[in-house]
Amino acid sequence: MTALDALTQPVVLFFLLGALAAFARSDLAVPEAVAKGLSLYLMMAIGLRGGAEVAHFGASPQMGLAMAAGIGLSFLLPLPVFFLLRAAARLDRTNAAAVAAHYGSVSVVTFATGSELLRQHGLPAAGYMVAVLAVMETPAIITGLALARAGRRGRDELAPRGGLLHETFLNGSVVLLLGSFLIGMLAGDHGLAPIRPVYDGLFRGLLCLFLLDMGLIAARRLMDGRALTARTVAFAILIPIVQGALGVALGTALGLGPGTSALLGILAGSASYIAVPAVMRLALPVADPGLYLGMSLAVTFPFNLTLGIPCYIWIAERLGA
Amino acid sequence: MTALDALTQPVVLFFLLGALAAFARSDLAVPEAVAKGLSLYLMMAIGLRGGAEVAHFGASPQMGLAMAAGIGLSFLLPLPVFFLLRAAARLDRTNAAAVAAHYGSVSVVTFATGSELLRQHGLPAAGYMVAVLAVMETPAIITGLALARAGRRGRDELAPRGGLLHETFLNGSVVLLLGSFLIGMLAGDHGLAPIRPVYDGLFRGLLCLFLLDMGLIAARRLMDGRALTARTVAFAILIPIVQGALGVALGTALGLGPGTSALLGILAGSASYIAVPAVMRLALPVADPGLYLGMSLAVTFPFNLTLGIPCYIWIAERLGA
Amino acid sequence: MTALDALTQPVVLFFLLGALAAFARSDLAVPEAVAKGLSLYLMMAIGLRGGAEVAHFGASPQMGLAMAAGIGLSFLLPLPVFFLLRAAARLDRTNAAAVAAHYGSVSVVTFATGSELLRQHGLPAAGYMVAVLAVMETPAIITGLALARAGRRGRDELAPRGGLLHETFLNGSVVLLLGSFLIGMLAGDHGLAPIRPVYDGLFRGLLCLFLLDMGLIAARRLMDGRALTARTVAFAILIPIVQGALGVALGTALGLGPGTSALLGILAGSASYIAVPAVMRLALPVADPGLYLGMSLAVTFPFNLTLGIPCYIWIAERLGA
Amino acid sequence: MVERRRVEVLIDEPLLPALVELAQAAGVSRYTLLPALGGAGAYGRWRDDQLSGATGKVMFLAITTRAAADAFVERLEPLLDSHNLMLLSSDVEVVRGPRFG
Amino acid sequence: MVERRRVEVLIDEPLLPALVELAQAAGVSRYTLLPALGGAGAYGRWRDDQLSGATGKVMFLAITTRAAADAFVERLEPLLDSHNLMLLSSDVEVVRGPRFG
Amino acid sequence: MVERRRVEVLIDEPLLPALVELAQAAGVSRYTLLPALGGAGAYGRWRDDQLSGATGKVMFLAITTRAAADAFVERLEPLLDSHNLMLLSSDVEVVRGPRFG
Ligand SMILES: Nc1ncnc2c1ncn2[C@@H]1O[C@H](COP(=O)(O)O)[C@@H](O)[C@H]1O
Ligand SMILES: Nc1ncnc2c1ncn2[C@@H]1O[C@H](COP(=O)(O)O)[C@@H](O)[C@H]1O
Ligand SMILES: Nc1ncnc2c1ncn2[C@@H]1O[C@H](COP(=O)(O)O)[C@@H](O)[C@H]1O
Ligand code: NA
Ligand code: NA
Ligand code: NA
Repeated sequence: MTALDALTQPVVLFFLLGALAAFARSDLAVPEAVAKGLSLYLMMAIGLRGGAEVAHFGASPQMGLAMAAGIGLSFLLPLPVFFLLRAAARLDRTNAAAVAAHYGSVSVVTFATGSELLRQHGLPAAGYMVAVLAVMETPAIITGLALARAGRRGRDELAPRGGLLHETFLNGSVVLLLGSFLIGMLAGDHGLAPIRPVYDGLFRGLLCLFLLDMGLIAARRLMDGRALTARTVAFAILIPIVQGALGVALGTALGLGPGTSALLGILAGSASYIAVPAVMRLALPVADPGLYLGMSLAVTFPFNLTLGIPCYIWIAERLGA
Repeated sequence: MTALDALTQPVVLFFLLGALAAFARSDLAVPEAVAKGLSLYLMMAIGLRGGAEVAHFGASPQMGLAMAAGIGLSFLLPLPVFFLLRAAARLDRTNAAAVAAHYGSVSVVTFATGSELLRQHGLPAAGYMVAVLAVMETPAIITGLALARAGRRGRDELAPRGGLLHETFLNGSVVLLLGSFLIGMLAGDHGLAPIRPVYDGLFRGLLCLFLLDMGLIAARRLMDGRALTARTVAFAILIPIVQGALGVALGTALGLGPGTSALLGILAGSASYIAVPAVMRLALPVADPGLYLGMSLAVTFPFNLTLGIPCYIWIAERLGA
Repeated sequence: MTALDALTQPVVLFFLLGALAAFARSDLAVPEAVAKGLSLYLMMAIGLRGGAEVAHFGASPQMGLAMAAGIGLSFLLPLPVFFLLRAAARLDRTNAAAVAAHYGSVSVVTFATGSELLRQHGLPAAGYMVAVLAVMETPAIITGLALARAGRRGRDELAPRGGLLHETFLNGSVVLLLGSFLIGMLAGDHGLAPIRPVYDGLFRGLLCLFLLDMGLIAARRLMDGRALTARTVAFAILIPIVQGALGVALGTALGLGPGTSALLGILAGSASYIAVPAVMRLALPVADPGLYLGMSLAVTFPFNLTLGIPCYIWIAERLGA
Repeated sequence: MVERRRVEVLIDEPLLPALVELAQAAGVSRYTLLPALGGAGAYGRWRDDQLSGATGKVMFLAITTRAAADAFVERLEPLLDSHNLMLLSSDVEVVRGPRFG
Repeated sequence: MVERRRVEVLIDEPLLPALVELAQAAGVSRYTLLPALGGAGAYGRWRDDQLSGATGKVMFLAITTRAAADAFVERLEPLLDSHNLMLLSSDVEVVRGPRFG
Repeated sequence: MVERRRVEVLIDEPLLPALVELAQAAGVSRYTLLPALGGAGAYGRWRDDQLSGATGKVMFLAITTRAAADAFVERLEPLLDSHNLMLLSSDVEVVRGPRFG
């Protein structure tokens, strides 16, 4: 798959349309409630699709391997990112930790787009990767908070009531993704048949509409983005490349096959902009949302969507050969 | 159909997922505008599906019987509920009347879920039951208001302008349900064909998404619910069982067949949480919404969805044998 | 096609249901965010459908002719309307110019409904008409602003920052329609296949839901409408008839065939209520939105939907014979 | 700039049309409606719920003369408790006084 | 706590970007935007309409010094009538005065 | 009519549950939440973003006695800077004083 193949897919074209509209200062806008509704639909559909596949093909030892790899990556990837940002980008401890948590975690939409492009490319990944996606969302948050030594500062008066672990593991997107995955496994092919037209038939079309909005949001954030510097932008491109290559290599080493390894790379290279920012706003209010959302949403996400994914697929094909 | 069959259907599983997420205090939430849009879609789809079936099979004398039975149930069921709540739950006149109106009326989503479960179970109900659903929404409101003797208190300055009957019969959900039913009848199989992918193809999948939200709403209301006591909770389970059995028996006596009788029981046993609360807030502002919404939405609705419906179907099968 | 054929189509019936509900003062309402989401979906789907057809059949010289005709109509139609409204309806310069701009521009939903009715009638129009729709949105705005001599008044402090041309050509609906058209052309049949269930399969059903809301909005505006007089209402019916006939005649003269000519008439006869009002509110804040939205949305739109479209089709069939 | 009264009423959505009529009858015919998301009061918590609209509330805001404000408040007072209303009054300055009653 | 001015402007959505620039030019660069649902004034009723956005309105709220508020109001005054704006000023107390101009 | 304090706090959505608890601890248990769309402050612009909810803000409004308001403000003061809050206080008149603390 070349970058050009990716760039002529409707999903990617709609993202570019949104970004261009925003750069040209068009007043095009998707209502927030609709965007949120679409994102809930996407997580539900991704969960069901994955669960249905696992129900169909059964769990395999490779699934356990891949999940362990995902958890490990999510826990460990924030460490090098943190030290890099401290040393090379001169970020303070809190901001570096917050950004690192985003890069250890994953982006659901990058995953969905990557899966589609892999399928289009004739290299589908295993269905259990939805479970890997789900388990990779949160460990990075724990590492990030430990790095910020959130504990040291003492509990302030606006600290979350249930404790941070609660906020982390019961984040809406984690619950919906895992819950739908389990429902898909429980209901199985037969039980899911009546709802397939929604979770499967509409998936790619609604992903286009959602990516139109992501294009608008990412470009507007880039334009507002006083928090970004040339240096942080460069890191927001460098980090996913390195992490993505690492993910692909790990997948290949574990014998997951080229499609699944590419998708593990896509996950490793992606950065969160739904689950992690919500927890960071709560846990590290002093960290600058303009910085972490700017890097993950306005730079890394578009990079992955257009160039990153084809690049990770390319690596997976070379390594797998 | 056993309760376990019902409990492994995706619609019910999504309801449980929502309820669990809310109990665990996850921040998962469906935007209000999306939930409202989904409920409009469901009413439109239910109306069209019913109208299409009547257009296809023609009106039958049984349809007249079933509609008369529905109107009668909706008018009369609030009476025993009112006296029970006055005597045994010690509610004041206004609150007892408001709650009674909810139980005489019906729940559109319980109806939709019941229809799906019946179809799954190989016992489909007649299409004209949509018309029965529509005509059962409002008579109970009239009985409830008469019980509260709303008239006695004199017209206060914030009383509805067009009179209460206006608010009752032109409630948005009643208008949309009946209107779509008529459009379905007018357009017929041929006219509806181009829009079938929406009103039929998406129905079950979007019902799942809606029930996820209903689970969140019901559980959060139960947790907020200072207005509920052990006694009112017990009644919110007892009343639907008795009413549901009554509805099934009446349907069987009228010779409506087991599927249709079961659905009449489901309607009789369900309680409104869309049309009736809106009118009550207007007509009986002194009544406590925490009480009537708590009972109908947070207790009766989940009960019917998980245990009530299989129970009414079971009765219908026994009686019909 | 007779008016009765049109009036028994579900799309039109849902419009009437909405209008009746509003006239009866029902509280039925579609959340604004959902309505906006639906309108974005419709523009995206219309663009993709048109682009796909052009990709499939290739561009033709007739496409060039039709686009030139559309641009010409949009530029010139506001002139007679302006002078008519000044002389016969005694509107002041600004209001007459604002209304004229609306009638030179087009209505996306009238276009969509007209296309459906033509298809139903066995007289489908060419796919490139979507491009004609897109290019007709804006020229009328330029003529309208020139007529109002917006420039003369000097730049006030709240004038748009980027200049009016910017607001005109980068209006969200124009961008989305043209962008989706281009994406449809770029992706082609093959690329669009995975998203066809959304942009094609759902189109007619979601158009029904949207028209329900349009019925509510149009009727409520008519009831609020202090700005409308018998005279302006009469013009809001007369203008589309004349413009529509002119459009059909021009299409026939250019040899576009009856279906395509009818659709050019539908475009010419329709009036904008999405793109133009937004620009007018900005460019001519002194003009009365009650007047221009009242005429275009509350009178002309319902007229076209029920009587106008069948009438333009009838003319196209007579002229084409 | 001239002084006027700012009157705010938090009211259940279903009761809004009736409130607008009552205000008009008291000489308050210009107003703006602002949305509310939720809250807590003597009768427990509420959240906006568009499903039935039964538990949603809206903030009615009117700028008016002291006399009209007093007339409005007086008519509303007996309904405050039974209808769970919150009524706030404060001073505000406006340009173009005559536009505000 | 120190005294500041609370300036509120109800304005049509399409005009908002221009208002933000005008405010900035008058030294008011910090603000919050609040949604509005509908209302009634000298020019009849309006409801929020996201379809074209043409008839929706937004409440612009800025807390600032009396001097900046006066400069802002002065620039806005000639536009109030032609652009159907509602402008309100009142007193408010804030902590951390320097943050509010 | 009796005088009370109107306290408004603009706060990030994720922090809202904690603010409600803090208010309760300070004796302010009745409140209303109003939505906000966007704004600009010392830390740049923001828009409501329901995607993650991370950058959305809500206006917390409480009417209370001067004493309770002071207690609330005092507890909140050390958090204003670190948590990007905007805190406003003003006078307001209410009917049924006892309902407002
Ligand atoms: N006295 C008032 N009190 C509250 N809102 C007002 C008042 N006057 C005007 N408005 C608002 O400002 C909008 C425009 O006012 P106008 O230019 O008078 O039509 C109205 O539609 C109301 O939403
Ligand atoms: N002077 C002000 N007037 C109105 N809103 C303000 C003001 N200062 C801050 N805000 C709001 O509070 C938010 C956070 O402020 P800050 O911490 O200064 O970035 C801003 O984004 C605005 O929405
Ligand atoms: N002191 C207060 N401050 C702010 N909002 C209040 C206050 N009291 C009541 N409210 C609002 O008014 C609603 C109804 O109040 P109540 O009738 O006391 O339950 C509450 O749910 C709050 O949204
Ligand atoms: Na990652
Ligand atoms: Na019932
Ligand atoms: Na036209």
